[in-house]
Amino acid sequence: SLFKTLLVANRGEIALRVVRACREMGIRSVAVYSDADRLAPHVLEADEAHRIGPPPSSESYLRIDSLLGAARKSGAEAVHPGYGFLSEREVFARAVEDAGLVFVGPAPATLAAMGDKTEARRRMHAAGVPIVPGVVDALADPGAAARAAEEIGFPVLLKAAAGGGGKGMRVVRSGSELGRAFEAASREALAAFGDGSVYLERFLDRPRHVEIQVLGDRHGRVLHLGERECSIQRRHQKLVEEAPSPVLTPEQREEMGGSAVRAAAAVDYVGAGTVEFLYDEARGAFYFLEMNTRIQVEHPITECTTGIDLVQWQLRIARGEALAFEQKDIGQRGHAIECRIYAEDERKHFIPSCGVISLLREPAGPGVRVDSGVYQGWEVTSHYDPILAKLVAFGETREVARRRMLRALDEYVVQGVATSVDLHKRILRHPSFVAAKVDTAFLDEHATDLLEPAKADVPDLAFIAAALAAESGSGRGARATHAATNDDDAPSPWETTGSWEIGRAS
Amino acid sequence: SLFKTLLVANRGEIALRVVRACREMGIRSVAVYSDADRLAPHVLEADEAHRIGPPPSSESYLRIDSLLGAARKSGAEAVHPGYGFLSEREVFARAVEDAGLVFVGPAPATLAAMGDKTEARRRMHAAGVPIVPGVVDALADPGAAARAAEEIGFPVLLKAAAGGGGKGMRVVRSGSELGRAFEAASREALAAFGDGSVYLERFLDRPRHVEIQVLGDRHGRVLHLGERECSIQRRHQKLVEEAPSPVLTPEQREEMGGSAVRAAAAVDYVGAGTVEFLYDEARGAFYFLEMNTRIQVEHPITECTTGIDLVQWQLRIARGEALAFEQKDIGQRGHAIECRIYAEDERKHFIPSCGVISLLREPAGPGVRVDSGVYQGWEVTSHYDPILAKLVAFGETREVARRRMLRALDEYVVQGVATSVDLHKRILRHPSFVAAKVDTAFLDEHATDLLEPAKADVPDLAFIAAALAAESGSGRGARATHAATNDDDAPSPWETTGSWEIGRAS
Amino acid sequence: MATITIDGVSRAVSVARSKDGFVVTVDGRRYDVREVARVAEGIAFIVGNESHVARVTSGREGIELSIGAHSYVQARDLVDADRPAGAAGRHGDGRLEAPMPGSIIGIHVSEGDRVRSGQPLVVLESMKMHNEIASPIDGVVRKINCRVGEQVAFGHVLVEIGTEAS
Amino acid sequence: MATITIDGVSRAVSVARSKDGFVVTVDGRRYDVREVARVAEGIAFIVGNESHVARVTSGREGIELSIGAHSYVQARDLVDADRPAGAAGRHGDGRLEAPMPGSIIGIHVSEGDRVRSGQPLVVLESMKMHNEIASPIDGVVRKINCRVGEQVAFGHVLVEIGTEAS
Repeated sequence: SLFKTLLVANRGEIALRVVRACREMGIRSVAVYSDADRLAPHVLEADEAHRIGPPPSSESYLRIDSLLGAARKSGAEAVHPGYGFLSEREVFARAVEDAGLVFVGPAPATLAAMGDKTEARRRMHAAGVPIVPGVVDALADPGAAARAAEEIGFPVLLKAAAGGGGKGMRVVRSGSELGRAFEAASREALAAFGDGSVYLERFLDRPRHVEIQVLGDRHGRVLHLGERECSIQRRHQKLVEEAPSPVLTPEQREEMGGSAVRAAAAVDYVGAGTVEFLYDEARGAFYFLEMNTRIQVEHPITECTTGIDLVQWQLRIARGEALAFEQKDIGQRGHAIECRIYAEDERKHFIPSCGVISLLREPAGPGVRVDSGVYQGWEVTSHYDPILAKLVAFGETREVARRRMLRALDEYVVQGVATSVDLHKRILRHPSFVAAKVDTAFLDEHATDLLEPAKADVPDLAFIAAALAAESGSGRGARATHAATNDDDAPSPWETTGSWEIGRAS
Repeated sequence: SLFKTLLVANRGEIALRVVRACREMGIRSVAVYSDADRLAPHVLEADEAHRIGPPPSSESYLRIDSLLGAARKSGAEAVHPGYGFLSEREVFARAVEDAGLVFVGPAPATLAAMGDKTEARRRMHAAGVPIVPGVVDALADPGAAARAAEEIGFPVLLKAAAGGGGKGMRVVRSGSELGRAFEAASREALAAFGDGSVYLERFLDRPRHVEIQVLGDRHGRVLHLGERECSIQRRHQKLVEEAPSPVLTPEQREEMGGSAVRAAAAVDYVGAGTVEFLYDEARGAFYFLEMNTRIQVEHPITECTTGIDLVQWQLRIARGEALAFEQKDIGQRGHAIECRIYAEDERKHFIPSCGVISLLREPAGPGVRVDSGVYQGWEVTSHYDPILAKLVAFGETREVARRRMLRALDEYVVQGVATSVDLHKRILRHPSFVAAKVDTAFLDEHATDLLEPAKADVPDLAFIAAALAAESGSGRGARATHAATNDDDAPSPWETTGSWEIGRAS
Repeated sequence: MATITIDGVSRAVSVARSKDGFVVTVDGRRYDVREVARVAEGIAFIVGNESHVARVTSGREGIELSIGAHSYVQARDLVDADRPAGAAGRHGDGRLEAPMPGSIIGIHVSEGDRVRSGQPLVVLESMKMHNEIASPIDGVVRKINCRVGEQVAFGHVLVEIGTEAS
Repeated sequence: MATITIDGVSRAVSVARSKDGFVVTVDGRRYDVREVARVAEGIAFIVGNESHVARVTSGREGIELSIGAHSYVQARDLVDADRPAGAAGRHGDGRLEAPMPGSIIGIHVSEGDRVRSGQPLVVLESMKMHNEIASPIDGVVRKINCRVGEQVAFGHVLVEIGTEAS
């Protein structure tokens, strides 16, 4: 289907990303918007725009009927789901196809298979993709647990068969602890879930999060585009990603890539997807975590290192095109880092920061890419994910990319809302990050350095600037807070210099 | 010399480019400025800034004494000359070195050798670099001319030995024309220069301009980074460049690269330089034109295709670092196109357009790089080159890059000065550009299409927008040009809707 | 109803309110416009279902109008059916008044300068737009009542211009 | 001489003119400042030979000040040795006046709303800055004299606030 009009069932930077890809491919783009997003960048840049409801997602971006209504009105022949919202929902993909439209993503059956995490684990195991070693059936007694633990190797994690959320879980580091832990976990599970059954699997202590990008076309070919390391997270939300991973050997990369291709092929994967692994650095082993069956937030770093445009390929694959390259043609060159710029305050437990962006200056220049979803004057509301933009820096080596990212972060100026820009600077300057010693516990381990930095002294420069701003009438400080000169008879410097003309002050 | 402070003896986008490289490498940057540039981006972004004189270049950016004075005051240990201004002047490089500072560029002797075009041609010939075939000595008579022409091959160009500027020049396409042309050229040369001597060389009819980027370190290694095609020019000023050239075969690329390396090695080249060739597509032959002994305006497209940062390597080489890669490690990947965004009006013979940039919206997103030297509110003056920014688009293929460039040009909005944005759109959409049929006569050949496009009808949309703008009070249109509604009793739509709040108009 | 001239093409244009937006007519052709709202440096609106952003500033040759990727220049002097053209800011008596409150960011003339009708004399920044305020008459600059950096109110007399005879 | 508080740190600051620029003192430390000029959204200046750009807008927690890559929040209420703090725009009588000419871009309250001293009521855009204008007193909104999109002059009474008793 050489569709000519595509509806983007999303908002923010990813919707703008898709709109740009459409423009580059000669496809007419249709944006949808809630009442909070009438003036959002993706709406302003799209060729066509349709309102789909009030601000809450449940009444707009999650409303399949409204989205399909907009598709019908606009004559869209295809739908791109972006990430989040309905992107991995089988029911949406099916509704799109039932309406006679092309869903830009894998088949509904693939979404269903990967959406059910137990089912996914079973299928991946069957396909020869490594999963975290463990027993599936409940353990009869401490003795059975001991035998299983010996086989798997310590440390192990005891888990309630019926439960979740940490209840009935125990990390066990040696055989001598196992008996007591088994009893405790079982008791806790019984109390919490009415079922004392427990099972165990290998405990991964501070794994790294490494994921493989895959692309599958409608002609049966699945390829991988190398890995991304996304270990730096807070509450399971990624903050900083990089490609390639600084720790994988070429052999591990090939092995992991092969596993990802097997995983995708096992579910007849079509489109762009990501197979997430936990990587146990000490053992050099990796285990399937889950598969994200849509474009990933951090896809740009793979685009930078491989030179392949993932969103354009999503659209091409949806149009029936075959992948134009083979596995041997794909290589990673250089190094790319992404910082997700969130509107949130890390010093206040990462609460989202809402308000009008009163000033915005985004970085640019060599080796810097900004995928932004906001502009100066835009109001950040609490309705949606607080991501403002993705900042990517790439260069010949990890160190070149890291320093470039710091340069770019220094150029980033946002006023009106709190952002993660300063946190990112601290992360990128941290000795453990410099040494690539990162794992999923990075932020917790270095919380003191990163989240509660020693209060820097305020330099005199800040007072000089504040005084000049007050005198010159810049900002509110202008009149409400007049800093008088100490000689009332002397004219204000601003009057006597004829200043504020561009040029020299004299 | 691990210099820690560097003075940038330039302005505009290239000065900002160097300042950013310094920041990424931990080098303190010192900007210089004329009175017209006190608030230029390179000055605002540098760590330190020194005034060097009034606006005219001859009193500021070309004043070696002022530049060295600023270097002394700032404690700079090195000087980057950028491009243009003093960048290729032996006397400047020598003065910098005499002052005990590092000149970021080749040795004064190299600048001297390549600066003298006759000397350069002689040395290149000696080094085995192809030069345009011809005789050097004056021809005795038409018979000698005929023998030489037969050897070289028609068409040939007869040139006055004593002259220049087109006087005494004749293109001769066959032996039968030669006798009469010889007499005419000789007569004209005698009248113009008092010397009727003529010589001849092969006439290149509409050659392509292809150049090779080279890097040489202080340890005797010279490498090339592939070619750029810069055929689209107006009055010998490049407008659009791309890498790689769409017509070179891998063998030609290797051959041309080898020649460039020989050319650079012959003058002990250190730093980043460019060997320019004229490429005769019909013959598949190329000839040395000249060498630019500094960073080139269009260096970003090579950075995009090779992944190597040329400005950082200039600084590294100047610091004594050895190149970290070998020829076999360097490859071009994908395709990059650069459009030079000039403040000029192509419909008025490319006159520079001066004024305040009242509105500026620069493109961004995947595969787009903007090296800008201006900002909204900046005043473009007639003192310097009218380049506002360089816009680069890169992608997997030439066609992906071309379409991406058009997308980016569509995002570019500049008000207050005329720009080349629309001309670039016409060039990139032109069937000959799409087919990569470009040569140095491109702009002249397609002048009608490109410079005097058929006046498009003004769509009703423009009138709708103008009417809404006038009613809403946007811009001057607001009050000076009130477009009344046709019912004076009805309230203005803007009053009744409580409009201009962000949200829905009802 | 007013006549608007853009890139040399003139059209009769009207704007009226409708149930869910506005109706704009261009030489009698009717367009339903929805969701009109001001954004940074311009106006967003939807015609039919097409989403547009127009950005507007005052330039030397007229009002510069960019709609998406397309640029136009609108003639500054509109013919308004109901009022004389270019009323505000251009009094025949030679007093140049601020057509809106704003900040003076440029003054192109000095007292004593000879100026021509239509020549831009002062640049006034208002609502992020730079507005060139032009002389209403041929004459000589008698007095400049503003300076760069000054905030001026609507109607403030910026420049007084005398005729040669005065 | 005034006391400026930034990120909780207070300093006595003075500004005076010098031969080739200004002299600023911070707790008695003297700085020569040259080449002060306004640029888009801020001020450029040179201290010693260091080139700086400061960008300033009014935020919820105070005046947001970015100098190059560093950000600070300046307390809105300065202690001025010569005048009572926060004079303009905050009359004790409950009249909220526009502290500068500009365009109203937001109104946070309705008539009848109960408001507290310091609560932002109106957003005024002026010179590309968004300025939150806060209530001078605790009280009840009696009257709103502006609307979004309106251009207001210096001193325009934006909102009238009555005390609970009135």
